[in-house]
Parts: sequence; C-alpha cells; structure tokens
Amino acid sequence: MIARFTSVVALVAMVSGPAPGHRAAGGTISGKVTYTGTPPKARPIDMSKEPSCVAQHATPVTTQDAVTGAGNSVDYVVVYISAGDEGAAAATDTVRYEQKGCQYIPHVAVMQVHQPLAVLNDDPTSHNIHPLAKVNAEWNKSQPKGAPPIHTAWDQPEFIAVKCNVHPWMHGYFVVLKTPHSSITDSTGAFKLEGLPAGKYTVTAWHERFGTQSQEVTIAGSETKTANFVLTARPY
Amino acid sequence: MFSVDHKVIGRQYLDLALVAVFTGMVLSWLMRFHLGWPDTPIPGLGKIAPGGAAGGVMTPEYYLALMTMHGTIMVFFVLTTAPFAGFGNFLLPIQVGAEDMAFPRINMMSFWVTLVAFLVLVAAFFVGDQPPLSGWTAYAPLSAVGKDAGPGQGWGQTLWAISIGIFCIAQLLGSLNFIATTLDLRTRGMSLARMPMATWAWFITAVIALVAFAVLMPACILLILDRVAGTSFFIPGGLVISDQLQPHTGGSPLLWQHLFWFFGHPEVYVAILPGFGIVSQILPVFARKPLLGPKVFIACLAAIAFLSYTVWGHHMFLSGMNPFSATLFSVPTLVITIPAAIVTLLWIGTIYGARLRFTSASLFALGFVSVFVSGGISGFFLAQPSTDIYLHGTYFVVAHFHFVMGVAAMFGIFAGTYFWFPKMFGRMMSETLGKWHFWLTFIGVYCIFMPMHYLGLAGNVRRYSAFTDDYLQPLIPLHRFITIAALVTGAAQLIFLYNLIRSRLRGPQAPDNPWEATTLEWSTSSPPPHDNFGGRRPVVTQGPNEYAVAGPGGRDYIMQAESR
Amino acid sequence: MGRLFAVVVTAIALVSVTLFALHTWWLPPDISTHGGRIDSQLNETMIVAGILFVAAQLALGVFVWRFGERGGTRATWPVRIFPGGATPMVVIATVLVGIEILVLTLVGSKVWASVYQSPPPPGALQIDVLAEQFAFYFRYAGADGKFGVIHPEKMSDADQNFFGLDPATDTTARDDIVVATLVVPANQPVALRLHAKDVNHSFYVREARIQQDFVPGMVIPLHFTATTPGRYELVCTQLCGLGHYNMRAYVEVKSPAEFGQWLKAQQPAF
Amino acid sequence: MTTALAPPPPAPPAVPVATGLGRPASSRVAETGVWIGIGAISMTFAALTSALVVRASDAPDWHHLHLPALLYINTLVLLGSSLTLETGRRHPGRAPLALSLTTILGGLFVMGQVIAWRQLMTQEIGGPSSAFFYVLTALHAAHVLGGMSGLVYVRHRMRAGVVSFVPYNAASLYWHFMAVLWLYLLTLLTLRG
Repeated sequence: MIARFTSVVALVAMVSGPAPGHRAAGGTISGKVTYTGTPPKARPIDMSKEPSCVAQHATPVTTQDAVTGAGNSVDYVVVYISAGDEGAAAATDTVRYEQKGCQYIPHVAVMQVHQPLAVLNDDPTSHNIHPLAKVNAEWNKSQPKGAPPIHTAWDQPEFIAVKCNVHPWMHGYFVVLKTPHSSITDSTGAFKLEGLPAGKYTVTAWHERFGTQSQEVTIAGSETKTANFVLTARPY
Repeated sequence: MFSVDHKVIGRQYLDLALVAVFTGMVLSWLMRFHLGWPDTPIPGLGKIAPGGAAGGVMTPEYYLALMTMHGTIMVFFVLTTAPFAGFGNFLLPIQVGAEDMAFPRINMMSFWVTLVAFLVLVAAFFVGDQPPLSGWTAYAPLSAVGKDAGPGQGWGQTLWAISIGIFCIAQLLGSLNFIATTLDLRTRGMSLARMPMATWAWFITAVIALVAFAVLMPACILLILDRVAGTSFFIPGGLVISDQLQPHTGGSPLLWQHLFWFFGHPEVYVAILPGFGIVSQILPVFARKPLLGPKVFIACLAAIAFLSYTVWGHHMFLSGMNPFSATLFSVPTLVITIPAAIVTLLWIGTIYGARLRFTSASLFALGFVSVFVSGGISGFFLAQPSTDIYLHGTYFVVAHFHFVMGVAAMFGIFAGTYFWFPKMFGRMMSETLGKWHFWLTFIGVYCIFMPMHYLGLAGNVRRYSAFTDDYLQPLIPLHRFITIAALVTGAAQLIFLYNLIRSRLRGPQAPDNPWEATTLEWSTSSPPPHDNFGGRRPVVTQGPNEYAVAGPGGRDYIMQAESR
Repeated sequence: MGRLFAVVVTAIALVSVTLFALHTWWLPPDISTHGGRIDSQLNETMIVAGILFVAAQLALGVFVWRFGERGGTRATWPVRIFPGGATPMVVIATVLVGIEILVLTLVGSKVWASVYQSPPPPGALQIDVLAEQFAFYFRYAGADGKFGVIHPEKMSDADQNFFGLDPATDTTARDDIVVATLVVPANQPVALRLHAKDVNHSFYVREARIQQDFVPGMVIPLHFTATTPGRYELVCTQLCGLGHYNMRAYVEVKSPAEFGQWLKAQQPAF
Repeated sequence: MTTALAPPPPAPPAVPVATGLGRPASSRVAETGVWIGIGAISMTFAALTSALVVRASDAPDWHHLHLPALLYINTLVLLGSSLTLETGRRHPGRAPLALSLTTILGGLFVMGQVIAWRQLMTQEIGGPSSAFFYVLTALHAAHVLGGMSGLVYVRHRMRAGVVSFVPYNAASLYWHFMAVLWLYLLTLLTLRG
C-alpha cells in the first residue's frame, strides 16, 4: 500500500509539474517547510463501522491533517507559484484520486483548472465523494463498489475540502491552481518547483491547518534557488 | 377534454391513477431487484439514469429517490385519486340521483390541478441535480435545509413540496364537491338511510380529506419557505451538516412530524375507506343477500373517521416527543381496531348463508377482506409503544401498511374496476383474464408482504438500499424470494392492463344491469348519458340492500328506483 | 372457485402462522434487563393476533366454501341471514378486541413506562452519543468525570472534532474520550444522551430491544442495562440521506473489569 | 374609456355557484359550499396556530412582534367592507353598488396589508414571529383576493340579469368569515406573535 501511495504522489507531482523530458530548461526553486509552535497530536482513526476497511490496515491509521516529521518538517504542504507565471500552459493528464482502505490517496491532490480529474473507488464498500466547494459548484455523489470512475474537472482555482459522509473520518483536499508549477512536500518537508523560465515569482506554501505563507523569488536562467517556509502550528 | 361532466372527470382521474400506478410499480420493481441483487446491473437503467445508476447499478441515493417517488406516487396519485377521486367522481352523483356534481367547474379544476401536481412531481425526477430522497414523509430537517444535506435536497425536494401543496388544493376542491353533492343534490326519496354504502364511504372520506389536506397544505407552505426563504419553522439552531454550520435558529423538527402525521394518518383512511364502501356494495350483489348491519357499518365508518384524528402520535412513539403522550396515543389507536373489526365481521357475516357468485369483482372483494384482516392484525403490534420499540422502523411496518392501505386499497380498486367497467364504458371485461389476474395477484401479494413480517421480527431495518450489516446477511435469501414474488405479481398486473385496453376497445356490449344490482347507476344505460338519467331524475323508493326479496318479474332484488 | 378460494386462504393462513410459530425468523436473544418484558408482551400479542388472524381467515374460507356456487351453476338454495344479525358481530368484536386492548394497554404501558418514563438509576454510566451523516460517535467524560461543552461551530469531521469541543479554552473537554464503538459494562446501567448533529437519526440495537430517534435541536435521554457480554450492531432506522443504509456502529458489552481496563487504555480526545 | 374587456368569470372556491345542467341556481348548494370551505379554511389556520404555539414555546429566538399600526386601519377597512356588503343584502336595490364598494374596500385592505409588510420588513429582519406574521397574513390576503373575485363574479351575474340572491348570500357569508378570521389572526398575533 505504501508503495502504491508513493507512486500516486509521484504521479501527481509529475502531472502537475512539467513533463520529465523538458527538465533541462529553466530554473528551479527548492526548499523545506517546517513549523514552529506545537502541532496537534496525530490521532488514531477508528474505522470500526466499516470492517472491510479495518481489514486493509495492518497498523492503526492516524489523521493526516497535520503530519509532521523529524526536524519539525511538515508533510502535505502545497507549494506553488501564485504569481509570475500567468499564461502558462494547462496540463491535460488525468489526476487520479483514489479511495482505498477508507482513505483518500493522495490526501491532497493538486490539479490545474480544467485539468481532468478521475475519482476511483478501490474499496469493497460504497463511498460518497463530497467536495465542499464554495467558488466552484459543490457536488455530492455516491460511488458504489465496482462503480466506474467519476470523471470531472474544476473551473475555478480553489482549495476544496473533500469529505465522505458515509465515512466521516475520510477527509482530503482538491487543490485547484492556475499554475502548472506546484509541488507537495514529502515526509521530510522538502519540495521542488522545476522548469521555471527566468522571471520574478511569488511562491506560496499552503497547509490545511497551518495556513499560508508567500515569498518572492527571482529566477535568472537555469539556476536553483532555495526558499524555506516556517509555518506556525497550534495544538488545537 | 376540459369537460365538466363528473363521469369524464372520474375517468380522467382513473386514467391518471393508471399511469401513476404502473410508474410506481416499475419503481418498486427496480428497488426490489436492487435489494435482491445489489451489484447486478439492471439492463438499460444506466441509459435512463446515467447519474443515478451509472452502468446499471444504482447508487444509494438513487435507490432512496426511487423509494420516495414510489411512496409519493402511490399514496397521493394512486391510493387517493383512484378509489376516492376517480370512482367517487364517476359514481357518487349517479348513486344519489344527481345530474352532476354540485360545482362542476370546481370539479374540473380539481382534476387539472391534480394533474399539474403530478407533472410537478415527475419533473422532480429530471429538473435540477437529483430527485428528492426524503421519503414520502419528508421529515425535516433533512427535507428542509437544502443542498448541504446531500443529493436530492436541491430543486427536487422543493418541487416535491410544491407538488404536494398543489395536490392538497386539488383534493380540497374535490372534497368540497363530494360533501356538497351528497348533502344537497340527492334526488327525491334518496334519504341518507337509503344511500348506498359506497356513497357513504366517499362522503365520509371527503370529510376526512377536507380536514387532513387543509392541514398538510400549510405545512407544505412552511416547508417551502424553510427551503427557499431562509425561515426556520422546522430547522433548529446549531446544525452542522457536512461540516457547514447552518444559518437557522429555533425551529422544531417535531412540528413537521406532528403536522404531517395529523394529515398522514387520516390519509390512510382516505385510501382505505372507499375500499370499505366498494366492498360493502359489491359483496351483497354477488352474495345475493343484503349487507349485514348497514347502519352499524355506517356508524363504524363515522367512528373510524373521528378516531383517525386522534391517533397520529402513534407514528411518533420513538420520535422524542414526551413519552407520556405515547400511552395517550396508543389507546385510540387500539380502539380504532374495534370498528374495523366490526366491519370485517359484517362482511364475513354477509357471506354466511349467501348464494355467492364468483366473478372477478366478487373475488377481489373477498380477497380484500382477507388482506385487510392480514394488514389490520399486525397493527396490534405497532399500536403499542412497548412492542413498537422493537418493530418501529423495520420491515414489519412496511408489511403492515402495504397490506392494509396498499394491497387492500388496490383490491378495492380492482373490485370496483371489474364491477363498474361495464357501466363506465358500456363493454364487459374478460372474466377469464380477470380471474387469472386475481389468483396471481392474491397469492403474489402474500408471497411479497407476509415474509416482510419475518424480516421485521428479525430486525431488518427499512429504507436501506443494501444490507451491509452483519446480522442482515442471513436474511438476503428471503429478500430474493420477495423480489421474485414482486416481479411475478407485477407481471400479473400486465394481464389486467391488457384486459382493460382490450375490453375498452372490443369487449362485448354491456347490458344496463349485468350484475343484477340495485343502486341507481344500474337503472340507467351503460354508459350513462351526459345528464346521467336522460332528462328524468329517478325517484327512490327503496334502500340499496333489497336483495333476497320477491322483486318484480320474479327477480330476487328490487332496484332503488322501482316500486315493490 | 369457492372451494379453491377456501383452500388458498386456509393454506396462506396456516403457512404464515406456522412460520411465525416455528420462529424460523425471529428476534435475536435479548441482552438487556428490560427486554424480557418487551418480548413477553410481543409474544402475548403474537398469540392473540395469531388466533384472531387464523379465525378470521378460516371463517372467510369456510363460508366461501359452504355458500359459494359450484361448477358454474347458479346456486338455488335459500338465502339465510346470520343468526342474530349484526348484533353478535358488534358484541364479538367489541368484547374480544376490547378485552384484548384493555390487557395490552394495561400491561404494555407498564412495559413502556419502565423503559421510557423512568429516570436512569443513580450512578448510571453517562455516555454522550452523537449521530451524524452517517456515523455514530460516543463520548465518555474522561478522568475528570466532566463532559466538555459542545460548540456546534467547532464541530469538524476534518479535525475529528465530532463533538465540537473547544480544548483551547475548555479544560474539561481535553480529557473527554471520543470513540466510534459504544463500549458498555455488563449489568451496569448506562444513561445515554442522544445528540443529532445534522438531521434525524435513530438508535436501534435489536439485541438490547432499544430504539429511539435522534432529533436535531433536542438532547434525548435513553437508558438501559446490558447483561450479556458480546459484540452487537447499532444501526440507524430513521431516513437520514444517501448513506442511511451504511450508518452503523458496534456495541461492545464487556465485563465490568474488562470495561475498566478498556476505559483506562483510551487516549483522551486532545 | 373602454369597458369591453370584462374580467373572465372564474369559479373561485370562495363563492361556488351551481351551474349544473339546467338546474336553477337557486338551490342552497352555493351556501353549503361556502360552509364547507369555511370548515377547511378554519382547519388550515388552526394548523398554523398550533404550529405557532409549538414554535413559540421554549424557542430562544422568539421575539415579540411590534405590529404596524396600519393593521388597525386595515381592520377597520375590512370591517367596513362587511358592512357595505350587508347593506346591499338588506336593500336589494343597492346590491350592485354594495358589491362594487365591497370589492374596492377589499382591494384597499390587501394593499394596506402589503404596505404593513413593507413596514415590518424595515423594522425586523427574519425572526420566526415575523415569518409567522407573513405566512398568516399572506394566506389570509390570498383568501380575501379569492373572495374579491367571487364578488366580481356575483356582480357580473347581476349585470347579466340573473335575479337571484343565492350567490350574493353565499358571497356575503364568505366575506364575513374573512373579517372574523382576520380579527382572530390579529388577536393571535397581538397576544402570541
């Protein structure tokens, strides 16, 4: 499951960044996201109402809304270009969002406006997908076991919380961005934005609980610049 | 088309009910199939409902939408329109010897308004995001808060409330006509004591309906306002739905339940009392003897009508209302079984010593007695708060109300159809097909609904689109048996449909009085002329029950409008 | 045709009653202290209703057999009125059903009152139950024996703050224990408070013979005592939306000692 | 000024008029119909009353409503219209005039109610008591409008030369009931609203 999980994260990173073949061109912004303060405890998720999901997890599953690691690193932070790359081309690859073991994989899915999104149900039970969109049109649909994927896309940039009403602990995000340049931090808090043409950019880091931070970075040619973010964590 | 003739309007109501009942039946087929085989695609359904049943396997919300539509269509547009508005419209004026209803134009409006209500309800299937799924009882706040509460809580639910509100207006107009006609337009000699049993039943039903729909209508208005105008009649404060704090304060969900059931329980009698009347009129005709205790029968109807307003709380024993009131509501609920039991015994007593003739009409009337007993008896369990603790919300309830107000009322409708079809269309129906229809239906409904009692005793919860709970797994074979029975019994209704259409087109010519009956409709031609009696109003000299007597011409009956 | 009708009606009545009597499908064994009274009330009702049901169906069948025309020939025997007319019917129905009603009401309302109109015994274990689309959550007071205050605006599935607690300012809330399985000690009274977060739900444990709606805006008390350790299913019986069929939780009845251990092992919510 | 377009004569539930095949309109059926209608309307408002009582009890958000003073003037207008209608009934010669006057006064009443709603909207936003106020008064006004179309219909029939006071009496019965109903609603809203 872990392998599958990382492969999906990689896939998302791939489709949201430029294709590997074009790696050479442009500059890179990389860095690390850490926190100060006290993050909330990761709490175990009680899935007992859905035995078929309990059976899929050898070890207890914990909440993913504030995953932190060694050296105060923060996982699941979306780092993206919020200004400076207007007019960049949109990706057409399909972003996959899976429901497996009564969890969303990935926890946070990044996609571009109008980029195809496929929601899949791999579980032997029925889920409902309920993106709590405010700017885009909200929807709420069941996906019985074995049902075909739901194909959709979003019209407006928005951070959309996703929940499953049938399994209230299931919680994730659709992050819909205009930019093709985005990255999600890994378990070490590291991110990398590649293939940036020369220019002045605003880089923004967003975390569902620890808030948003931005900084300006200027890229001149194919250089690598570092941008670190320190978010503030509160226990409750 | 826009006729003010009560006979045309009655047939229009019956046609509407026919469309509605087959719609409702197909919905129940889909539901039953899904319950038996939840993962098997239903051929073609994916094309009809790509959103609700992608690939032919329905989503849970689509199942609930089918269930809601099935309940709403059956209760309002079949069980109210057919036995009450349909047959009542066609027959009540003739049976009292009137030329038409008291207010023919209002009568016409009542049908067209009903049709509008039906179209609005059907529109809820297609307009907006999803059809409504709050059940036919539409409990607030699920039905009142709007889109946050999930699929089916958008436009579909609003249209549902609008449709029911419109339907209330239609039935108020209809009931007004029934009451005024019965009170004021009886022909000479037609005293209240000489009114046929069916007329009495329609009259008393109209009184019940007038009060019941007058309460549901404002309830629907309040529900619509909660949905579209942001009021909080039924929505309390501090609700968090799908992580959204709702902007309402102070409303009362129980208020909706009180208003709804104040209507809802009398509505059950709106559905079943016309059946009482139809059976009480048909049984003597085919038993060739008078109904046992006609005055007792009428007194029982009146008692049921009165009591029907005092029992609504038995739907709410476990709703969170004051537990003391549960006992209070339980008593009249149990007491109402006394008049119902008396009526049943009167029918059985009428058969005693009879010379029973078996026609499709009389078989369905006899079948009515059987299924009404089966449905009524299970009421004992649900009328007591103590046993309701276990059985409430299970298939036991589904079995109870389907037998007592669904199947029994349908048997009344079938009996009435086979009985009055010759009068309505001037042609006879096929008795052979009618009897096949009866036997398949009679055995079929017991195969469908009797096992639901067992499911209920095993704790099988109703309104579930699939049975995922561990303890429900052993019950799935029983569900499959019910599904097969439902498919077969439903298919038997196609015999009825074929018989209706074929007989209407080329059934043999009907005589004026094919069943040797006494009431006024059999004194006029088949079908009756526009003014019912060809310019001469009949003068009534007899009661409706003059069977087993020495009549003119060696007949064993005397018609109401002939002298002894 | 009359004989056929009589045979079919009799067969239906007998088969139906036999399946009831054999308990082919029946209630699961009761695990509560009050359930026995409900069961005996149900059994009594079943016996009386069964007798009335069979009697009515058989009378119908017998009369139709005896008084129906045969082989398509018109019957010519003289018509008879039921001896005594309608009066015996009224008397039979009123007396039989009346006595039955009286008995059921007298006994039944006592049963009802013992479950729903009595306060929970002092010292009952207090547990909060929260129902939401489409799950149940349960809250124990934790070490301090006090429940944190519920703030609807703080309710969030995303943070797993199902009860809307405010640990930042409300210290009594921090040690509350919130779980998704209702664990109760055997033979000790349990007092529940039912909260609905969004729409109507219902609390139904068939083995415990208990069912009660959750109503938004109301906190509804409910109490029972479980006797037999084991794992049972709690399901929702009030239509609450698309996931209604899948709204459930497990109820675990443990011996008091095991319950104590379990409670100690639980992490506080914050 | 053209008067060619007479309002279409609908048969409102308010004032049902017998038009059966060749049956004289003088039967008492119109009055029976109005009595039945009164029964149904009473039931509707009884249901709303019980809803108001249930909703008002224990509700923390229930604020007493300050009724606009205009309502009392409207009350006088409605009572006055009942009086004009009754005058016409006692003096058949003035019946057509009485009908017209009553209709106009009824129209004034409804207009007054609309103005009162607007005043209330500026005074208070939302709130369950004002919601009940709007529902009760709007439903009553709708019934008054139905009664007005009935009056117009009766007036129209008189012009057509049908000399019968049966529909007139039925219409008066309904109209007086509207006045009584309004007095009841005003009392209810003053005491519990």
